[in-house]
Amino acid sequence: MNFFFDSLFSALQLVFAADPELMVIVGLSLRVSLTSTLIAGLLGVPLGFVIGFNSFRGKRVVITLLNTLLALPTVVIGLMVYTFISRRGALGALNLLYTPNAIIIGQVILIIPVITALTIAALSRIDDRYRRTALTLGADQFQTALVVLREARFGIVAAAVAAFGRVISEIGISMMLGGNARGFTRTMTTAMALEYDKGEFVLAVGLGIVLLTISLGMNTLLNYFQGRYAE
Amino acid sequence: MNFFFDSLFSALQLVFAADPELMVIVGLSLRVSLTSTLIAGLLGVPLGFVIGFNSFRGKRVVITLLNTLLALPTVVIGLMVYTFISRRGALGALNLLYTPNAIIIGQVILIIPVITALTIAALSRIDDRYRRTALTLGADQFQTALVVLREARFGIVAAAVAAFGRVISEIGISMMLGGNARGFTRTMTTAMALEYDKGEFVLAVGLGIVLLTISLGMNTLLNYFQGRYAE
Amino acid sequence: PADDHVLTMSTTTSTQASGLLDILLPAFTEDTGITVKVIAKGTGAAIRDGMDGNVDVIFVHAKGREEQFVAEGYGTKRYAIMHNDFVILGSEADPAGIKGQGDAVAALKAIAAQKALFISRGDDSGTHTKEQQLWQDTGLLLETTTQTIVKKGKNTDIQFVYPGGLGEWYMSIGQGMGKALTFADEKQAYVMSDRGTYIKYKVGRKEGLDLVVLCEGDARLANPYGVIPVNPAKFPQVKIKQAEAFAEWLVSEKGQGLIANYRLLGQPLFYPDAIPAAK
Amino acid sequence: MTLYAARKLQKVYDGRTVLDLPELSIADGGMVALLGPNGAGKTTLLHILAFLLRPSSGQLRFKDQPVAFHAGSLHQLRRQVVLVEQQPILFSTSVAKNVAFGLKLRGLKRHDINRRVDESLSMVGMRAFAGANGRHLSGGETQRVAIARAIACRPQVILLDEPTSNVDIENRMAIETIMGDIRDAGRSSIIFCTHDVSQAARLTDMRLHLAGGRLNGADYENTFHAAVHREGAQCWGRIGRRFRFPLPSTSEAVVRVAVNPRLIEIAAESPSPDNQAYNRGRVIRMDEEMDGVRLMVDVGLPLAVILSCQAYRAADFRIGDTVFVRCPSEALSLL
Amino acid sequence: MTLYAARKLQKVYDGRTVLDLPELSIADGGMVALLGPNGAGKTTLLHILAFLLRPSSGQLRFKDQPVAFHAGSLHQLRRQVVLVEQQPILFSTSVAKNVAFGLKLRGLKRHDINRRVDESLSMVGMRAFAGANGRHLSGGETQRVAIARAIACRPQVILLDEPTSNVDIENRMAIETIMGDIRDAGRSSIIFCTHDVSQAARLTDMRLHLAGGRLNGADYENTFHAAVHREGAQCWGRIGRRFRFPLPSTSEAVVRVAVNPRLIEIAAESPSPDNQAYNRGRVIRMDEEMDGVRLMVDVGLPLAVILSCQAYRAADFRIGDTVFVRCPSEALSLL
Ligand SMILES: Nc1ncnc2c1ncn2[C@@H]1O[C@H](COP(=O)(O)OP(=O)(O)OP(=O)(O)O)[C@@H](O)[C@H]1O
Ligand SMILES: Nc1ncnc2c1ncn2[C@@H]1O[C@H](COP(=O)(O)OP(=O)(O)OP(=O)(O)O)[C@@H](O)[C@H]1O
Ligand SMILES: [Mg+2]
Ligand SMILES: [Mg+2]
Repeated sequence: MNFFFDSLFSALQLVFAADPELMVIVGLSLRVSLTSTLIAGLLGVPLGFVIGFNSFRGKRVVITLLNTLLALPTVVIGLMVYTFISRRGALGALNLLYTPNAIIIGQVILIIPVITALTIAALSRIDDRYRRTALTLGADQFQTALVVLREARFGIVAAAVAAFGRVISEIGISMMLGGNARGFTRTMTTAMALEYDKGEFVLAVGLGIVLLTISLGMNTLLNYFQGRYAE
Repeated sequence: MNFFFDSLFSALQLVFAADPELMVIVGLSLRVSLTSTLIAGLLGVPLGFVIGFNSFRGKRVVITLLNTLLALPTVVIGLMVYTFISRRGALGALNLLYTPNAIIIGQVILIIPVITALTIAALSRIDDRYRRTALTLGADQFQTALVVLREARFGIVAAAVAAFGRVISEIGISMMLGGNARGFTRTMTTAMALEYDKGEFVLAVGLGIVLLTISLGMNTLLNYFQGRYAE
Repeated sequence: PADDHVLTMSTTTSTQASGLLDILLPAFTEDTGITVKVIAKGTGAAIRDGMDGNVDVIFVHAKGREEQFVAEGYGTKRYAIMHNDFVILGSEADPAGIKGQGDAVAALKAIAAQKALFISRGDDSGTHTKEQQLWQDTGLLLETTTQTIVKKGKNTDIQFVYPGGLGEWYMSIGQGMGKALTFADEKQAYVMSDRGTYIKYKVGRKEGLDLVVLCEGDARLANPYGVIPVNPAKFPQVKIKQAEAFAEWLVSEKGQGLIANYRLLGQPLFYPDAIPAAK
Repeated sequence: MTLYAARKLQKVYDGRTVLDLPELSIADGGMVALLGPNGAGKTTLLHILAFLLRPSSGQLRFKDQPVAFHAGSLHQLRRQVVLVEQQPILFSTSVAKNVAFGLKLRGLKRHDINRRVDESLSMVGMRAFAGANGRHLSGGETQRVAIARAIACRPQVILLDEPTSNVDIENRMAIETIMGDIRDAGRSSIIFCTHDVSQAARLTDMRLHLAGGRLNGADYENTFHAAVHREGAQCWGRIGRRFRFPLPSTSEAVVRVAVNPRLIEIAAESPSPDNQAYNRGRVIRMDEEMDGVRLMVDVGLPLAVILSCQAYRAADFRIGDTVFVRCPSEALSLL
Repeated sequence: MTLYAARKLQKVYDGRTVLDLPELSIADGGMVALLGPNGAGKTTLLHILAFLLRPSSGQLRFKDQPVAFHAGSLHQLRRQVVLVEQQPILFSTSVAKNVAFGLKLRGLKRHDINRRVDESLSMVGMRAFAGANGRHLSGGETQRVAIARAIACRPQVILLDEPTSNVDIENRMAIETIMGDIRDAGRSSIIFCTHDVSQAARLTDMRLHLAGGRLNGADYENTFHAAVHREGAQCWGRIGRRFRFPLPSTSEAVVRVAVNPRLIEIAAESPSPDNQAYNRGRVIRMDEEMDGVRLMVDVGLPLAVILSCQAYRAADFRIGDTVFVRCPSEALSLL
């Protein structure tokens, strides 16, 4: 318990000191995780729609593969991306390794299966009459998808929130592809890992509390907008 | 690409050699992840039901908090559990640290929010008539929950699959609470992290491919049983 | 900072975790205007980063492998920067009775004879490499496991050497120094550590460690650190000028002085090698 | 014994009171029809009577015991009452398993379950579908299976929400017969909603008319919106395009009126051709009622007029006849 | 112009052919009723006509153009046809937004949208609910809003699947009026399903009778399951508890028969009291039909008998009269 309070007070101190380095780290974490979630959402939700909406041979195989990809370890993603974007890799010339963009690439790969699989699950229980009704009222495929999306919003937002939670708390990819370079690619989690490496457990958990607070803030905002939207 | 094929062949060799050490690691990984998923499911699904089924003041706050907990970093969980079960902690006498059970404890904490939040999302679109119909036909609360669970099974299985994917590919907690002790608490992921640290990237990805294969096997089995059950 | 004022360096976690870089780098930036982007990871992965051309310079402690790195043309030259030393730690109870033992090999033999719990990092790091050497020097019967993997289409063996008793009294945990210390502390076991990390964990933090130094001072326990600029002949984009500037600066009076004066709670962590007398 | 007794029962949604019953009492062992326009609160009331919805305020007694809606004891009460929803839903499994559901919960033996499932499905003509998936049935098939599922439980009270709305003619008859048999056997009390007035008249002796959440004596059948206009001192109401009747003075532009079908005057010829209160119409339908005959008169909209048997025999109206109808003020209730 | 022309249209689910139309043709500009027992395939057919369901085989032509069910071009066709489902669903937003949905898609101006939404909601008497949440409406309210949502689009074809099944009496009339107005104005063709034979008779001149997925000339109204038994050489069918009629020889134990209501013989007195082919019944209802009067005769189950105007005038049956009915073999079709 002591340990927890120590961490809590460290977190408060960090926040109240408005430590400029902390601000940079928090900013980067947020920017990277939000971008990854956004990109993965823009890719994964439509993908989920295409798979969920259509019946085709091998649909169950595709879903099984997606479920398998949910177990894609960060080390594998990190290394695969690494081999592509490292100097010797196919995309070496782009100089992506150890930049925030590299983290984003890795994280997008990490959560696309999450968002896609959960989108399919969210769609599975949306009454087919919504789709039919939209179509008969004159909606095209895309507009129909929007209608169904609206009805499935709770599930899809849950998917996005889960994906965001996954990336903002993720360490492996940020470490391997970002490199935890101070001032460049240090994120909340890599900073935590570093403090943990140094044995500064209190500070590590303190940073964790700051991270959870930020996540709480994001979710409260989201809840607020969902509430307004639902009206 | 070369790198990928190297890894693939290494994976094949590892599997065909039936390397006894690898077998132990795979066995441990599966045992730990399945146990965590099972325990978290037994806790998280009912919890999701209680929250999703009832309307009470502060329900949205509870859901927001759950969503926040989706961003609980493994380092924080690892350290919090560590302070409880380490030699100096409250539960030090139980000698849990650096055992598979310690990993399970941490992983359960990691995925309870995932399972709970996704269960709530899965329930949100189950027609309330299922609940009412079960009740009016004479089901008690628990039997009613089972009926709804049956209708929501796709979503809840998706939650469990996502949770399983999360824990079997998770590194932080396994490393911190398990300790990656060779022959005791080394799991697929901690082994991969180690090979990565050593710079043996091929072996790391090779192990990752083995892990994905196992996950594929699990999901195929699941798909098979779901298919039989749906009949 | 403009692109050619940024130098990318991969290093082992120990240099970063010890806090030394937090002293050195700001001073270097002030002197030269060059910012150093630090990528800290395990020794193997750090060297690997250099071999893949992802960084401009590496800063590690695994002398044999560093020399091989230069010999294979990946690096231009090894700059000997500093050293600290390894110590063998254990609980106050010291079941193997090695307290005050000046001979590291003898200490390990005693531990093995007692089958007293020993924590090995087992991660192919500089420390682990050193530990394996010492075990070899004991002349005890060592065991080897071999894994065959495919590299560049060819089978390659990976070997792992350890004294008998793996899992009985010898624990190989495949983690960094700090974690090995925590592990040993938890199990009240013996462990070999670099002095810097030990001091940092023992006195630098509130949680502390219940481990004490039992064996130190053996010449075989020295732990040298080197800096190697990556060879621009292999990777033309390497910022060789800046990398050399960094290496030169580290072996300069200024850099060596900072290293010599870096103390944690009054204890020196590193000893400069280029100018041993630096102040 | 009174089956249900309610006092000051209200259900409020978002500030709107959709059900408001100061007093309600339903006797045991009978068959009661619940009539009323859309949104009258029929479904809401049935849900409360099935203990599935908690009233916003007020008291409900079931068999002389107060119902505690917040307590866990509801389960015992629910075992005695089964509701068939207006749009029933089947569990996504086979039809037979749907019907067996309530029986399994009641601990019946496998053998008895199979027998009752067969029996109930046969009654609604769905035995051939026993193995079909409940989710793929047509609207009427679903409704019939849902009824079978409810009666299989043999509860003390069966609540049916528009049970034949999607059912075909043959099976509508079959279901009415089942309901009649259950009533006659005294096995269960039945309370059902319907918009089919003649069905209600055929089957029941007690009919409750709900409108706007309240019980009223006014007859649901002739409930209309009427446009109000004024000619000199007299207020007139107009329903549809041409049906008009004198109204008590009102300041509203549109009123809701119920016209008691038993108090409407009907004659083969207009007593005085200039009397604007007489509306010309045609007899388009005649129905047998419990104690008389219901004429449906097309006066631009169908107006129900109920005649006693004697009056019907005396007047001798035929389908297609031209008639004149007048709504005297005692036939009108403003809602 | 033919609106729809189908050839060999089939829909098969799990090996069961639920719709099987060798030939179907529906003219433009009219109003067609689709009748038939539960599971006849009415909904299935409407879904195909709305281009929402792909037939398993066969061809459909819409306005003389073949419909390519696999192509993306369906969107253009769907713009011309709107379906109101049997159990309609509203999007979980306000009622007004539900009705505006199709209008927005059609690119109407905000102002026009508001006007049409108001107008359509008023027609079905749901204007007061414009701001209400579509998910919280009662059954009949939902159905009415769904109808408003469809007619607001002013499509060329309106398909209505049992549009008044849950609607109250007043609004059922209103909706029938709307349908009639649309037909009269020639704006849209209407095809609707119903189990209300008199509604179909009132509104339409073309009625399609589906049974078991097939179109048949037989009248849906008198379609029954009959138990077969044999007395000497003669086969008899029995419907319900007591209605009997001679049957052509058959080996089945139960047959499905349709009895043509225009060919049933009805008389005030039994020609010969011993003739078992005459069944005693009571006249319980009379309805005006397009070209005659429909009597509903209770012979243990309600049997529809249609008389021409002259026959009706001549026979002078009254409600409650005892009558004798006989089904001659030409009135029977075995299904
Ligand atoms: N959850 C809810 N929230 C808000 N209003 C509701 C809710 N449920 C029902 N209502 C309103 O309460 C009123 C009564 O609804 P109810 O379903 O009881 O009507 P009903 O008499 O069954 O009508 P119908 O004949 O159309 O089935 C309706 O106007 C409906 O809009
Ligand atoms: N998806 C499906 N899978 C299997 N069978 C189906 C499916 N949809 C409909 N059916 C079957 O096809 C038959 C025709 O269904 P349809 O809904 O067209 O009947 P309907 O004429 O509209 O009946 P109702 O009057 O009850 O609405 C029914 O027996 C139904 O069980
Ligand atoms: Mg209702
Ligand atoms: Mg239908």
